[in-house]
Amino acid sequence: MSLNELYREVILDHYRAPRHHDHLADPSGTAEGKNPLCGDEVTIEIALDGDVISDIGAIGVGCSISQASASMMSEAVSGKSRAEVEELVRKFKVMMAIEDSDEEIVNPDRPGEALGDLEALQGVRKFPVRIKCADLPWITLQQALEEAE
Amino acid sequence: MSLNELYREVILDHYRAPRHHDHLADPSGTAEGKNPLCGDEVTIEIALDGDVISDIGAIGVGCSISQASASMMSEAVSGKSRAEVEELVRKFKVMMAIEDSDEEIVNPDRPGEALGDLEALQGVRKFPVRIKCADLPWITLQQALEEAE
Amino acid sequence: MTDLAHLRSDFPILDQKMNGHPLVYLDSAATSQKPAAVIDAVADFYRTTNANVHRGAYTLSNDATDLYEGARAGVAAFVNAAVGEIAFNRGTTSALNQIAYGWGLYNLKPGDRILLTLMEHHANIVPWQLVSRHTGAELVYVPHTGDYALDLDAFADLLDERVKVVGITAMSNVLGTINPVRQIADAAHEVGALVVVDAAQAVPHMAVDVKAMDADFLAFSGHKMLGPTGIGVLYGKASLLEAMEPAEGGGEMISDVQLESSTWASVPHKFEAGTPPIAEAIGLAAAVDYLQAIGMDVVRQHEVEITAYALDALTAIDGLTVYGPPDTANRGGAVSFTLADIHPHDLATILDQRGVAIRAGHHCARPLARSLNQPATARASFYLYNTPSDVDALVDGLQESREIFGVA
Amino acid sequence: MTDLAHLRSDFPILDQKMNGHPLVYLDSAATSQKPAAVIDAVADFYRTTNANVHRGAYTLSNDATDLYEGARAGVAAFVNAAVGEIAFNRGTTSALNQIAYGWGLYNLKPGDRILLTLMEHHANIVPWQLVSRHTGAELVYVPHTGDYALDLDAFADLLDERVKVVGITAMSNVLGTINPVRQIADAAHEVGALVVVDAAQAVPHMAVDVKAMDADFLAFSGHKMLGPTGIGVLYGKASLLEAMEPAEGGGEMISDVQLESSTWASVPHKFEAGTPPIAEAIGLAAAVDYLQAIGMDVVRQHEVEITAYALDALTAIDGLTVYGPPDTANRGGAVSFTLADIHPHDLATILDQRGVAIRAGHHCARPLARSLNQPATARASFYLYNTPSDVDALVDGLQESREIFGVA
Ligand SMILES: Cc1ncc(COP(=O)(O)O)c(C=O)c1O
Ligand SMILES: Cc1ncc(COP(=O)(O)O)c(C=O)c1O
Repeated sequence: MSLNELYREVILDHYRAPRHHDHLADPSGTAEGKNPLCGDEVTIEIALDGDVISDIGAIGVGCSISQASASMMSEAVSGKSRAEVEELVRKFKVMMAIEDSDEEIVNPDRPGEALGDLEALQGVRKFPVRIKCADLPWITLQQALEEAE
Repeated sequence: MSLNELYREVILDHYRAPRHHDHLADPSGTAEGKNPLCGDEVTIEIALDGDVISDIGAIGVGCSISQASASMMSEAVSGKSRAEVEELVRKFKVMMAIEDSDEEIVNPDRPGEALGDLEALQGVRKFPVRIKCADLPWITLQQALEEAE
Repeated sequence: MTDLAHLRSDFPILDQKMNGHPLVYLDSAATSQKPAAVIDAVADFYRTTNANVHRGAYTLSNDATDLYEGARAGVAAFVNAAVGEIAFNRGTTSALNQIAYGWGLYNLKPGDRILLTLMEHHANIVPWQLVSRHTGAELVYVPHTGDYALDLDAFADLLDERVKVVGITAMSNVLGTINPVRQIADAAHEVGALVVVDAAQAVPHMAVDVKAMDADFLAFSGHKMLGPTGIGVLYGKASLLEAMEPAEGGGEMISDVQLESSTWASVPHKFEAGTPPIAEAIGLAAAVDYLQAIGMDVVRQHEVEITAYALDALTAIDGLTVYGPPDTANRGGAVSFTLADIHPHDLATILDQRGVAIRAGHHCARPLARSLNQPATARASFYLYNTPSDVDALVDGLQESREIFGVA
Repeated sequence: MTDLAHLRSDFPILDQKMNGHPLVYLDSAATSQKPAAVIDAVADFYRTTNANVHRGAYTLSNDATDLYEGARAGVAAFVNAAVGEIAFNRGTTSALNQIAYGWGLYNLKPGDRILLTLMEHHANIVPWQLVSRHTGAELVYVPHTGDYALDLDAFADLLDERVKVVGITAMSNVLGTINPVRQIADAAHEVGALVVVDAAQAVPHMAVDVKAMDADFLAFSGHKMLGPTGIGVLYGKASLLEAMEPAEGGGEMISDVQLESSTWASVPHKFEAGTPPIAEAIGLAAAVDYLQAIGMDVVRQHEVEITAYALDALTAIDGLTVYGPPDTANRGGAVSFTLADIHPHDLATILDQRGVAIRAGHHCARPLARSLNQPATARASFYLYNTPSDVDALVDGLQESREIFGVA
């Protein structure tokens, strides 16, 4: 469990300069997520064009992991369809060991292999206390999508 | 700690045939004592002639020790003055190891030596669980005397 | 007879002399003894993993939280509840007060009725009295029959739309009576009443399934089921817990605290204000594991057999009266009795001199004691570590009592 | 420096590696570690003397009752209370709820005010919010000054005849601030208000004398003062306890139970419904003995010194801000801080990798966190087993955090 694995440069970069950190003018769906025990908060706003996420706002306060996860997620889901996002969420949760996977999608040495930049978050998997930080924006995104239905 | 010391014949006799087990017509003082944990109950009624207990009623339900103690007490205090009763109560409590005694009044082998028939209760001293049973009527008597003031 | 005597050595306390005789512990209905596995689970937690739960951002606290939440999962499975339906607290009494204050205070009003049974323990009476003072709801009691069963006809008569809640003990701590909780629940639900089950005696001694019972709320204590003191369990149906207000406020049960008001954490945390009994929950989980390794059916079977043996031996004593159902199919292992005119306290003292521990008194059920016309009874109660020779020691002591008191 | 390092070996948990480093436990404000004397007192009770209290008519129960009541006497003496003024319960939270429901529910009405401080723990806020919902009484808060002391001018302004109760923490679990409770009490009593003291942090760390404080009610927890989880203490002045209604109802707290209503046992038993946390009370008494053998003045002196050492070292770190009084005379050993823009959770994780356990968050005091404009802070808190090298390990970890996060 090395701290370098957790605090990758890309994570710190997203923490310092979060992407899509603005409110949308007219969101199709909004959800607020919060972790009452550590105080992390994330608001996710999405604009849908058909069933594609055409724009997203990811605003919050909290630790580097929750905020970087929100920022990286906002980039990863922009322009994706609901189905693609669902697949991404699933892969993310498998990477974080939040969900088990039946299929052979996971390379045990690189559980985030299929996730592009998001792979940087795979180090969190080794820090059980922090997994819920990384997960918070994703749960919130799912709620925002539900709300937009 | 022999049970024979506890259940002396005189105690069982008082239990089976309690003395002064009747209510008074016109008591000067009345008090009800109860031990909520074991359910023992005693009512003490006294009639005072000047400061002498001219008549007493000791009515109750409960274990042999509480009821025999009430019955024996009723005999011991009849016709006694307040001061004499107070002295008796004190001696009783010393015998039962409820109160310490400064004086050398106590013969360690016979702590109840000075108490006449009441000495039969000294076996209770060895059964800490039961001391409060023996004490109940005496506390109640003190309350009845206070009420009569 | 189902022989569990080999388990006795798991209970360190049993290996002692009491007043010169081997200790014969017959007061498990008041509190049970603890196997080494439970004592060690508590001590090991303090020695290796102690930290506050749900709060820390460090490994030790995370480990403590895992153990604590693992205990919740174990206890939930034991009574067939979902994990979120189980909240830890101080004991049955505390859990029943939580229901009275959290549900009752907000939902009862004048004209409403709280239907209890005359065989309830004070823990399922007094909280309702307190809440009735605040709400104006009225208390009504179901009597029992001559053979110590709940009077189901009287229950049917008393049950109407005014009844908002039915409080019932699954197993009486005095009579031993096992009540038909499912049948009561079905009837209560028909008039829209909730059912609050006091399972303090049932959970330790028989398999309890909250779903099969269809209990709305259910409470039990750790210390009566081989677990530590200071821990109890509140079960509530998820939908009820979610709708219900917490009784106690404080840390860990909130989502947010503003100056004027607060919002609550999700269930079951909403019902666990402040630092919970952490080591105690872990100890209780060890007790559950211990009981499950034996099997609750075996525990019950052993108790049926030893109770039958005791009932036979006791009723053979001249002048002895048992208060409780004679048929072991309908009863647990708490056997209350009187012997001629010897006061129960005197029986207890005489038995104590022989190392036999029984209880004497009203057993925290004065309304029942009054209905029996017995302000005090003696009670022997059994658990898995008791053997037929314990019963023999009891009977011998009762015979001596007869001699001392000269009972013909 | 007052050296208590020789005591470390009394605490089995400290002798372990955490993430490859010796465990440095700096979260005693959340819960303390336990000396072997306490762990053994609990285990020994279960091994030798376990029985229910106040009920049995046999030697074992009598012995258990003596230990339990002896624990009460020990705890009472520790805070200079009379034995009858001490009731055991689950913890500070539970004790404060007992006061809110037992005293507040019966004595507050619309127009009345409950005066709290902005630095209260949720345990001394949320119960009053719940009771204010039932009674219509209003909550008002005293702010703190720029140097983290209670704002006594604001307090004086807010205190008038409408105030019926003042809730105040004797020592803040976030700021460390020690409040002038006696002064507050004198002023409160002048307008006829009662004072409820949250002593969860004070009793473990300094000599507390309820008489000298003139507290009307006072609450503390066993687990923060070397004792077991699952046990807390409610102190109340005898006259108040006697006049007060019990919050919880059940067995052992009654004098008689009739069908409609009940009468209560004498104090303090009136406030101990059901089976109490027996082993926990006995464990707490062992903790009190342990602390008294050291001497609370020595405990406090050691903490003043180690806190001074920590404050010096922490404030020397670039970008680090401490929230709390700088002068150790006015504060305890809870030190909250932030470091540049590194989130406290990240600090906690980095420290955890070095075996250093600190807490991060709102510390169950959100109104305070909001007033500080810091939704989360990091907190290191000390107790008698901490040494200067523990502080050094903390500082090293914070320096590494600065490097990882590239803080200039
Ligand atoms: C100041 C203060 N009050 C109250 C509490 C609550 O104590 P407990 O969680 O033991 O009930 C705490 C500890 O968390 C505290 O620090
Ligand atoms: C049937 C019943 N209900 C409730 C209780 C109260 O349990 P506790 O004292 O653990 O709160 C008891 C035990 O005394 C009991 O036997």
